[in-house]
Amino acid sequence: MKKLINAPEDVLVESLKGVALAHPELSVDLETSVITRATPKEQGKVAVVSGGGSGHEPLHGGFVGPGMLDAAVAGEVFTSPTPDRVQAATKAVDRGAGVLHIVKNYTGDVLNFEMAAELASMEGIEVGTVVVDDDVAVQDSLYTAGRRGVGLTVLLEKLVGAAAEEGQDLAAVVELAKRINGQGRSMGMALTSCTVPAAGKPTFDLPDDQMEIGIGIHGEPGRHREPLAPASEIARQLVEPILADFDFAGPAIVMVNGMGATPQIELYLMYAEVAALLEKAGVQIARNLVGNYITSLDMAGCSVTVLKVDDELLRLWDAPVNTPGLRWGA
Amino acid sequence: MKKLINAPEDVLVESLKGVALAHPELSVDLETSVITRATPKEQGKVAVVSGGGSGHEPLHGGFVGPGMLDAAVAGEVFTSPTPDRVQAATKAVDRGAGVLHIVKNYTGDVLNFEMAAELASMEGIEVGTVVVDDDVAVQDSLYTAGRRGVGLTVLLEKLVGAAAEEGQDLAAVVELAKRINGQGRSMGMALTSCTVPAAGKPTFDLPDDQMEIGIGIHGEPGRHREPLAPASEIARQLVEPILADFDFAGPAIVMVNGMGATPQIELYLMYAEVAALLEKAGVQIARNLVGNYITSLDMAGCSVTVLKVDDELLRLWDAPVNTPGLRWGA
Amino acid sequence: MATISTDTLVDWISRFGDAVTEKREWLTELDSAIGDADHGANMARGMAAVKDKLGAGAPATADELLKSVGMTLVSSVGGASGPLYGTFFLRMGMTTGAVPELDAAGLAAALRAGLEGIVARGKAEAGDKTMFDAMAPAVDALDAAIADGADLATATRKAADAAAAGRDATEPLVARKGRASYLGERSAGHLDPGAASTAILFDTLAAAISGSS
Amino acid sequence: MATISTDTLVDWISRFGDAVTEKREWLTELDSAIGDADHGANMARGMAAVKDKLGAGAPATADELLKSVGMTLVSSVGGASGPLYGTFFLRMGMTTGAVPELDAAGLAAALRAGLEGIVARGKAEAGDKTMFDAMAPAVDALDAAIADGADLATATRKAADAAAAGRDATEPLVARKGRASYLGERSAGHLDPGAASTAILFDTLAAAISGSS
Ligand SMILES: Nc1ncnc2c1ncn2[C@@H]1O[C@H](COP(=O)(O)OP(=O)(O)O)[C@@H](O)[C@H]1O
Ligand SMILES: Nc1ncnc2c1ncn2[C@@H]1O[C@H](COP(=O)(O)OP(=O)(O)O)[C@@H](O)[C@H]1O
Ligand SMILES: [Mg+2]
Ligand SMILES: [Mg+2]
Ligand SMILES: [Mg+2]
Ligand SMILES: [Mg+2]
Repeated sequence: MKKLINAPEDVLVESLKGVALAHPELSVDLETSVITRATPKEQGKVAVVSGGGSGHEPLHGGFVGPGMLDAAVAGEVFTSPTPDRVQAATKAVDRGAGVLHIVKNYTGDVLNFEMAAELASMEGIEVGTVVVDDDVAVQDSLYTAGRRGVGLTVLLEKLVGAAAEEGQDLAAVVELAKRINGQGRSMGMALTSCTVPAAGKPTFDLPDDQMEIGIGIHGEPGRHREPLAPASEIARQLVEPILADFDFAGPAIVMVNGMGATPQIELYLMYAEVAALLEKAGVQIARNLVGNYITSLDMAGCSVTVLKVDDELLRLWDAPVNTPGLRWGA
Repeated sequence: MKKLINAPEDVLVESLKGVALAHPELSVDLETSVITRATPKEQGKVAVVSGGGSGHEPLHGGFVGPGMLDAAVAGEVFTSPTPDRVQAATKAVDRGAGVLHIVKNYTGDVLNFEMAAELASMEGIEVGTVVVDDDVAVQDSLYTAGRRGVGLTVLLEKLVGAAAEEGQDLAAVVELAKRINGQGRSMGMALTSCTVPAAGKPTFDLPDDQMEIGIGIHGEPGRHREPLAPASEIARQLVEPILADFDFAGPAIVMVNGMGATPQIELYLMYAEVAALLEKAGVQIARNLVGNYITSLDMAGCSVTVLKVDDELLRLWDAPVNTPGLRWGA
Repeated sequence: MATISTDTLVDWISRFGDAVTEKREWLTELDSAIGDADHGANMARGMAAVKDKLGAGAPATADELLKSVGMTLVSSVGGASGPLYGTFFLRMGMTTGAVPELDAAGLAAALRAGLEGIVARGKAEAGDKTMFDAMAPAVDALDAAIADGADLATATRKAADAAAAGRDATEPLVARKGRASYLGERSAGHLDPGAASTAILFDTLAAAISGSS
Repeated sequence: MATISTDTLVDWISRFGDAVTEKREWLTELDSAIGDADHGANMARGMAAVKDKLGAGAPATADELLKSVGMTLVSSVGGASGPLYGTFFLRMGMTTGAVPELDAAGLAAALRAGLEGIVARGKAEAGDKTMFDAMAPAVDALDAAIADGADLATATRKAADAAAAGRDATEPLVARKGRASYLGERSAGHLDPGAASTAILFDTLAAAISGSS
């Protein structure tokens, strides 16, 4: 295992120490692995909390700041944080107007945030929850764990963060979050596995001439494996299932996201392929993100996220945001 | 070779197409591989041009925009652009107040920019040049090619970009650039080699239990190879030669930079190690960058850059910048 | 032995902790194949926290002991297994009452409540390829053995055997719950990691009871 | 053959282009060891551009031909080798005058000027482990052979042999110029890629002259 780390069991806390040192505008609680804004938002505004396993940086800690999250709860690598920590974050950032929990649809995240919401409501904090499930690689079925929450989480955190910042109430923020989740879809692929520090070796073996299509963000193998293909073919395999699942004709925000070990030069190349396919299908790309936003440790590969938008969502998108991972207008 | 690309010879132009599509605020000339601001700065201000081989993204193209570069000239992967292209960029952005060329100290870059400056002056454009040579891994000697230009280039482009934006004249901007180059140092290491698309295989072989110390940004092997070590030891091996080479006591800007395939969680962890060592040595970190800023394709590893600063440099640092790779205050 | 003292319960918990720690790499390997390569680390981390907690002094009654184990797991594991195993022990504790020892019926009722807690949280059904597929047969086997008049040692051994069989039976299944369900057909051909840790849970229960009889 | 026509010069350039293209992987491999793995790609790209350029119609005089080759290399290669080989051909062209053919002395003077152009740009000295170490002995050998009264075919073959020997002699050297100098002692034990392409340059010159004699 080749990583810039000390002992595998110390990766999370030592990395959080770096976050704390690098970002005086954030508060990092090393006991609970909760990252909050050093200066909380005004009383009377909805607070937005997200969290999940670590290893997806900048998600979620890198998205804490004005215009986006109020708190992020970091679990161990790829392991949902525990309810008490989510509850601690919820309590810390509640400004009397309730708290939105943004939860990616994984059994562990759902169960831990559910317990945390129970704990919070026992303390009189109103909690709303959105469960993000945008991954079209996974069949959506009532009889399974359902779709995973992946790339759309980034866009959703930005948009509902802006809504909360401008003072929308909890019901409105929850409804907005669910609307966004309803009209966004993602699909990912991997060129290599990632290596969980505690495991010490790659989660799956992928021969030099093979790739995984339909991967998640935890080094889970994908839906199928096939021979390595050119970027144009990979783009097709990511975009087609997204377009097949939802009618995206019209304006959209599009993200081409790197899984952690894929350099920017490749991501831009993929973006050109993806944009061409989407525009052919009548999607007008109104805004875009190209870069590492929701990663899978040192996995090489990428994912594509498409979110249908209207003027209201674009307005929220363009609102100022000031976080380590996403910043404009501030 | 596992990359998100089509034909290796098309990587640069296809990636630039993606940059053009993703960033309407930039103009990308696919013929010359020159990236400029879509809206040029006002007449009468110094323009700042940088460039070099591709594969270091976001450097340089990702640093074009208000507050930083006016143009970036992209060569083939790891190959300095040709003089005619540098000249084309220079001519395109000159606003009558002269143009600063920021050149990283590699024979190829120096020679091509030198010829470009000759061509530009033949056309009556005043060109000033700074050659960045901050890499302490390389012995500084009059009898060699001298030190390489690496991480400091990022900080220098930001700072002189701000000075040019506020209207300082060419002589002042050149002097500032040289001053910055005089008081900044870098050192890098690799956990893995990178793979140049046209070569199709890793530039060097690095066994699973070895690392390279003192690498450049082109997949050049480092000064020596040694057994893989914990992050704390790696930090020591990067920071000590920097401190040995220049007296950094006092305020500084520090960058912990990823080489392309190293995830953010590891870079923050490294930052904590680096910051602790620097503070022990009396360096006060006034500002920092932690992330992928000057990369080496898909190399895993990191570099550390330290720049001694004063109030004037901090003022320039804090000035608004609006580029794909670095953005604040705008 | 007709009853189980809290000491025996503590011995069970401690054997379970030792066993998942010893087998953490195997559990993580199972989770690498169809999950995210952390089940071993999760269980080892949780049971280490439990060990610390109980080391500072174990409660004298079964309910306090089991609830403390459950709370510790909930607040130290995370992931899917944290709330699930945590709920399992919490529900056991809510069922036993403040007694210093459990008889066979009391143990069976507590384990059944624990199982129901897992179902309440995770909504798993038989054949979904989860820990349920090892736990449900184990609890059923325990009930059946007790109804047949078996002693605790025999009954818990039968439960352990049923858990192991249930674990093995997860191999051909296509997962319908948890992270493995994302793999669809590709999840077949691998043991479920949670079922594997549940088999260890019942094996160490039987061992603790026969060891102390 | 006592003179070299522009056709022979075109043949040289074309043979050089074919040879670096054929050997691009080897050149890149040499550059992987002590550089940045692009010398083969650089030379192949540059000479492909030259081929395109000359394919559209080669100039009738030596000076125009060589300057055109030089300009094309300068504007298509980049890196260190682009300005260096570009300057080499530009300086040759500035030396020959507008003649339709070169005699031995004219060729020798042009090559000497090309070498000096490379030194003016790159400041390399003997033993720095660069293309200079293949080119300088080649130009010296050519001069010596011509002074000895050798014919052009013999003289250029001697130059090619000297270039090959110069290339081989770069192997033990520690680089003091170019990218390889960053490696310090680790640069020893490898051929210099630019010296290798320069040996090809002189080998194809000899081949073009003997081939057309
Ligand atoms: N809905 C569920 N009901 C019961 N058990 C489940 C459910 N979802 C997952 N599990 C169990 O949890 C195990 C995985 O635990 P673990 O790896 O620790 O958590 P995570 O999946 O969050 O990484 C699975 O092997 C399965 O037995
Ligand atoms: N200062 C110099 N003078 C002469 N030749 C040089 C000099 N620097 C480099 N070279 C030659 O250039 C070759 C490398 O060319 P190339 O790989 O194409 O460019 P780059 O080093 O920019 O990648 C070296 O092998 C060496 O022969
Ligand atoms: Mg997990
Ligand atoms: Mg090069
Ligand atoms: Mg798991
Ligand atoms: Mg080279």
